[in-house]
Amino acid sequence: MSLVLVNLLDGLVTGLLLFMLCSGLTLIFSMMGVLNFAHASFYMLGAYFGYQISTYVGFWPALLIAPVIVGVAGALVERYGLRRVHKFGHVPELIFTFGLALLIEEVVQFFWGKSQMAFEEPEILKFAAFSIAGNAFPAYKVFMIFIAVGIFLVLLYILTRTRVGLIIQAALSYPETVQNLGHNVPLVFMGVFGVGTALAGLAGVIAGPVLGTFPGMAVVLGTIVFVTIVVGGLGSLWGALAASLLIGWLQTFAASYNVTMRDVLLTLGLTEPADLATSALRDLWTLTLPQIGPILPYLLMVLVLAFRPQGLFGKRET
Amino acid sequence: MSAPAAIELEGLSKSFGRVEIIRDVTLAIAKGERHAIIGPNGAGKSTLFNLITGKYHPTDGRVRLNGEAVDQLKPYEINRRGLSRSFQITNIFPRMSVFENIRCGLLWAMEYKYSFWHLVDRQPDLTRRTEEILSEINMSDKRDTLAGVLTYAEQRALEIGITIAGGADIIMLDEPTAGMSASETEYIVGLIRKVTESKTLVVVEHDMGVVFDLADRISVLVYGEIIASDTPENVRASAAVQEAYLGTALEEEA
Amino acid sequence: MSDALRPLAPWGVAALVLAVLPFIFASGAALTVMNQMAITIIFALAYNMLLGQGGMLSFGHAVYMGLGGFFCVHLMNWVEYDNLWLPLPLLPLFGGLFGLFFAMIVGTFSTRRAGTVFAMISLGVGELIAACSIIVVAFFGGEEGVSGDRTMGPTVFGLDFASQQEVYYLSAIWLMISAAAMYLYSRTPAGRMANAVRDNEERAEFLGYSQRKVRFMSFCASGFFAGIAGALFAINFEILTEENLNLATSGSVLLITFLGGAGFFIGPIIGAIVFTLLQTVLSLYTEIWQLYLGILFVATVMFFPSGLTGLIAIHFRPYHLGKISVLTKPYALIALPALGLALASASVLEIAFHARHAALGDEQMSLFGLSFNSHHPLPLIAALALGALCIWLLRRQLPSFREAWDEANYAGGPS
Amino acid sequence: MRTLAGLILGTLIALSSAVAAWAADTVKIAFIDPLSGPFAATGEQGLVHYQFAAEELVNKQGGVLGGKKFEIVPFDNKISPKESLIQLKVAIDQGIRFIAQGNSSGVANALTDAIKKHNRRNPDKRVIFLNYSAVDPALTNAKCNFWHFRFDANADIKMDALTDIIAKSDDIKKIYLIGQDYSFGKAVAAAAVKYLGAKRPDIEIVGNELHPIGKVKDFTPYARKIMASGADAIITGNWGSDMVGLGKSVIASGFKKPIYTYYAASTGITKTFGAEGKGPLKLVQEGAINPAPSERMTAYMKAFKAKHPDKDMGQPRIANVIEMLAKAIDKAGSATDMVAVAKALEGMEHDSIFGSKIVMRAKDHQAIQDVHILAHTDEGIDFDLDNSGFGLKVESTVKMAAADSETTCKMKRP
Repeated sequence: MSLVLVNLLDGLVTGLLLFMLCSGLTLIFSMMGVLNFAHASFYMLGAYFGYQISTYVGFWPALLIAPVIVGVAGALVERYGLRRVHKFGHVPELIFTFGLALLIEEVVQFFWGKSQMAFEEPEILKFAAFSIAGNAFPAYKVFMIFIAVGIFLVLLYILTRTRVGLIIQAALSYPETVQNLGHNVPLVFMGVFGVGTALAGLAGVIAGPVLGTFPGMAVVLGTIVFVTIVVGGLGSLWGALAASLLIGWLQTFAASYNVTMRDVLLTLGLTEPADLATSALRDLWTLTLPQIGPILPYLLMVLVLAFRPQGLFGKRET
Repeated sequence: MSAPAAIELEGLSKSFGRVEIIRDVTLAIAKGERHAIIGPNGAGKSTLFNLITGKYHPTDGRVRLNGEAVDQLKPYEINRRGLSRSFQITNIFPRMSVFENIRCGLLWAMEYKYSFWHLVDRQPDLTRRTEEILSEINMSDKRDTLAGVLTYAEQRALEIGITIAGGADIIMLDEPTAGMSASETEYIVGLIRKVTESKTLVVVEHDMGVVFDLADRISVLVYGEIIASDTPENVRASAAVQEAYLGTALEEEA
Repeated sequence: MSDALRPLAPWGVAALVLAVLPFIFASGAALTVMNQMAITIIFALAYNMLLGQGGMLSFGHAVYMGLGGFFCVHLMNWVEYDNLWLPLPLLPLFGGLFGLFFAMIVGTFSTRRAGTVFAMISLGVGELIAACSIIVVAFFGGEEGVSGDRTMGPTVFGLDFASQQEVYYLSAIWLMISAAAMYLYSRTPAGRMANAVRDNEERAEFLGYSQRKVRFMSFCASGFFAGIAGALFAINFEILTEENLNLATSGSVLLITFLGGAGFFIGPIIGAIVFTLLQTVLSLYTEIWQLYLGILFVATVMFFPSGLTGLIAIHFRPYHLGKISVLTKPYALIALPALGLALASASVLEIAFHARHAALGDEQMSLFGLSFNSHHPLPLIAALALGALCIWLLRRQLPSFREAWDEANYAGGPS
Repeated sequence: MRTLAGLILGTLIALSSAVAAWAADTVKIAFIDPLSGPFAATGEQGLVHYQFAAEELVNKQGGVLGGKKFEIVPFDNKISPKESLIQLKVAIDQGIRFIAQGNSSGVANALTDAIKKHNRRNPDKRVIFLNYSAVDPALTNAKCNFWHFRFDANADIKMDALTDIIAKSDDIKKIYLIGQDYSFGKAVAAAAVKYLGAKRPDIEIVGNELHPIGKVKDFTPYARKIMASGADAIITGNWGSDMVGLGKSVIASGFKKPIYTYYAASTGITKTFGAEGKGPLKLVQEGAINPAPSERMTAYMKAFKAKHPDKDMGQPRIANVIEMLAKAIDKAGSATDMVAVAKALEGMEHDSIFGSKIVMRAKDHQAIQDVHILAHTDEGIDFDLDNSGFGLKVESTVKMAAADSETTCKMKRP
């Protein structure tokens, strides 16, 4: 039972981290209609900038400065890249962000090389906050949870209680109308893109020390982020939250329990083939849940898209 | 009863969420009739169009084409039953040539369907028919121009060409003269008259001159309901129509 | 030449070039690169049936090529061990059929919509199959893949396909067949309607065509030709691995097609040739070739969305107007500074990279035949100065270039 | 200055046969490994060591065959089997007869298969495959061939040595096996089960699982399972970011007992673990560096560090490859008669610079040598890794590990 609790907490950390990326991505998608393939690359930039800055001035200033730099970089990409491609249509936009993702990975390797960076959590948080049945829960993860929840509350406040938030909400539903009202929609776009990428950057600084800071980190997370917002429903912040947590827990629990296909098949009344080593079905019989855990999100996405294209919480069809 | 009407609407309703856009519309349009639907902005004319052509499915009621219920069919299935439409916002294939645009309109009707064993350039009948329609809409000289770079009026003419190409018996045109100058409008109306000879025509139109010039009968749609459906003279004379809508429109025209 | 033969001329030239190439580039490596080019061309053409002609952006098309290839390696092994009678030249047909079969399964639910939904489903299916390749060892052979031997089948006209040359001609023949078939497909009602649905799916529906079925057909056809490419891969490399299925391969075919120009039939062909050369040659000269490739790709999307072929195609109008000569001088004037700028930018990148990553003490680097100390600021300053000079020269030439360009595209007499 | 025209010309040269043989006075060794992409760090490190070893151990000693120098020609295979095969063709076209590769058993499998076919189809242009790091046991068992030589201890041998040590430790009662889901990870797990069962049947294997390679973002759930199992030790074949992720999660969850690994060192990994890894982290590997086994090795290492302060000698066996190849060529009296060179390598005995005797076993072309258990520590380290102050120190040694082990190899000799 205690293991379930530990897994719930671990899954929460993973899910909230995902949400920090998804919130920005879904905002960008709902405003501009473009799925930013390079979103996880900004997350990676956040981790690398965070690492570099922390070697000069320490972790805490880096936590503030790195996301700002990433946000500015994101805003510039929107202003000088995406806006230019926008007029060609959605497919070229998607291709542009795809190319950008490739390019950012190369640029990161250009500056930092290919090895893993020794990016560490600050000393002050290097202790076990508590432990459950011998499982230490690092203080840093508690800190991650607080940051993620804090961001969610701030976003919620901005979107529902401030003028800017109302414009954004309006722009989500009626882009042309808002433009007619005299609001500078391109500026709002640039702002949203900047803030979205800054959020990704912040997630990068926070995740860098735990999940590793290396050139492949964007790819590892990138497609999962996509999957999450598609499953949650494109353009729905609540959907993004729900799907992030769902996928966080799905992956955590799938990795935690060694359910084997053999048990399942035997329960179903099938008999194990005698010549298992050479049987064509040998892979099916030896399959375990942790083995397929990381691909479950993709399966979930394909199913959702095939049967409920608007996603679990989405209102509009993509 | 005589032969079924070309289009028959029976108690047709459509709601989006809680908003009822079309309320209990009943209407019959006879074969060969030229019918116009008019009404103020937001009356639901385009929605009614989309209900008939299968883009939307009605919340309630029936649409019949030559007596056959079609309200649950997809647009392409309705098209295959002899109904063809144009759009309010120009709806052509911008990255294909004028010739190819028209040819796309012909393919299904000429029984090529999804064939991948016919080469379109090697079908003399297809080419001949395309050329005929091009000359019918006076665009033979623009044959190889990309549709996307035509002038607005030319695109509208092309759109009509695509719409009639398949030889459908029922032609529905959604504001064919919207945004045109007087001379362009005159030209397009002439064109419509020519190419829809002996066909059933349903047209949504803002321009009253066009409507009274073209239509045999007129239906007036206000807030999703048909308040009158009669000959142009009677509609013009109807007090209800005057009150609801026409008065202001006629004043504007004057 | 008579009018009836005119459309056949490019095909004749292509066949001739393909036949002659091995006599010019005879080494095993050159043949391997050319074989790879042929495979990439077929694959990119198949991909463009989706992207360019059907308006469907796929992030997982490697799956159909890979599955076709895997199936063919198994066929080769059956030929070798189980006495299956199958001459090697027919293998691509079976690879194609397997690709087609799988595309038909996935197509039933992925072609319902174009745009983002299609892109996401293709990504999901791609990741799924790539991940399965590690799990389902019986078919995919795990991470080391499945290998076979192409020479074990019955000989055809005395050929056993042990030599690269024989494989090259086999690939070349299948390249001609596939390219011709794909071209002809684009000229059939199904192919034409694929373009129509790409341009305006709603309009196509009101002309009697189901957009879903039109897309489904393009998707299946594309899967078939991708499978042929996979089979040729199997014949060439005699091994298939997870790499043939993963996102990187799917991404690079997108890159190739877009770079070449998705709007043109020959776009993917040009893209495949340029990309393969860049990949093999550039990586010989520089470690950061992928960076250049990334820059080139992003620049293409931003500035020349019609790709390399588009760049060539915009010269047709001046050519037909007989004014191509107007452009000769302006091109000559900007060629040198443009080349200088490209070299200067590359130099800046190379010097910075070397300064940052070279071993300590190894401060000498050579670039374009010059040898210098990368840690000294002078070379970097020199490169930057050259770049600045070239930009200045380019800016000076730009107005007159633009003028000449407008003039060359102006249908009337000299204005 | 090489302009665009030069580049095009270069292309043609690279593609044409003109390149076939440059200078016959060097013995060229093609180094086919990743020099770009995610695994480039490991590849570059290998390349640097190869170049250094060729220079230091052969060229400065007067070369082979009375003066011929070794030249290492790098080829970037982007860790892709397909690219490797293309680069193999390019190398063969350039007249190169020795192919060195190490990173990824998948690539090694593709190469050994291709080389076998190539040598059968082109008897006049045969090549030899010097595998310095790919440790999939199959390469010297079911898939062995006459042209392939492995200089690293394979996964089975390493496990044999490791379990020898574990068998002596009475504290260990429960062991958790975890690895990446592919042939190497599976080979490690299978070997562990086999040897533990034979040597210490009382040890309970409380976990034996595989996770998808390179796809796990967060290893915490695995760490929780390991904690819950009450394991006294972990054995893993993980490498790269999967190694770092697993190790860090396990240690963060409070695991204080040994973690036996194959590849948890260098290319940033040692630095990333730092002080946290001290204690639990152990490595099983050939080649002793701390304490230095000989004066010769100290000098060699110092020279290396002077030239490449940012690089590590992560794969000591590379020096053995170079020295043994040089000996074989001299013995065969030819650098072009591959059958003779291969025969000379077969059964060769060699005293490694790293202090071990090495025998290239004739029956399967597997090098038999000392295998060490190394501890990740900052005490008594003469040569650290990643310039982190931490390095690997020999904790225990198994002499000539698995010298009499079985092989399923049925070597066919020409």
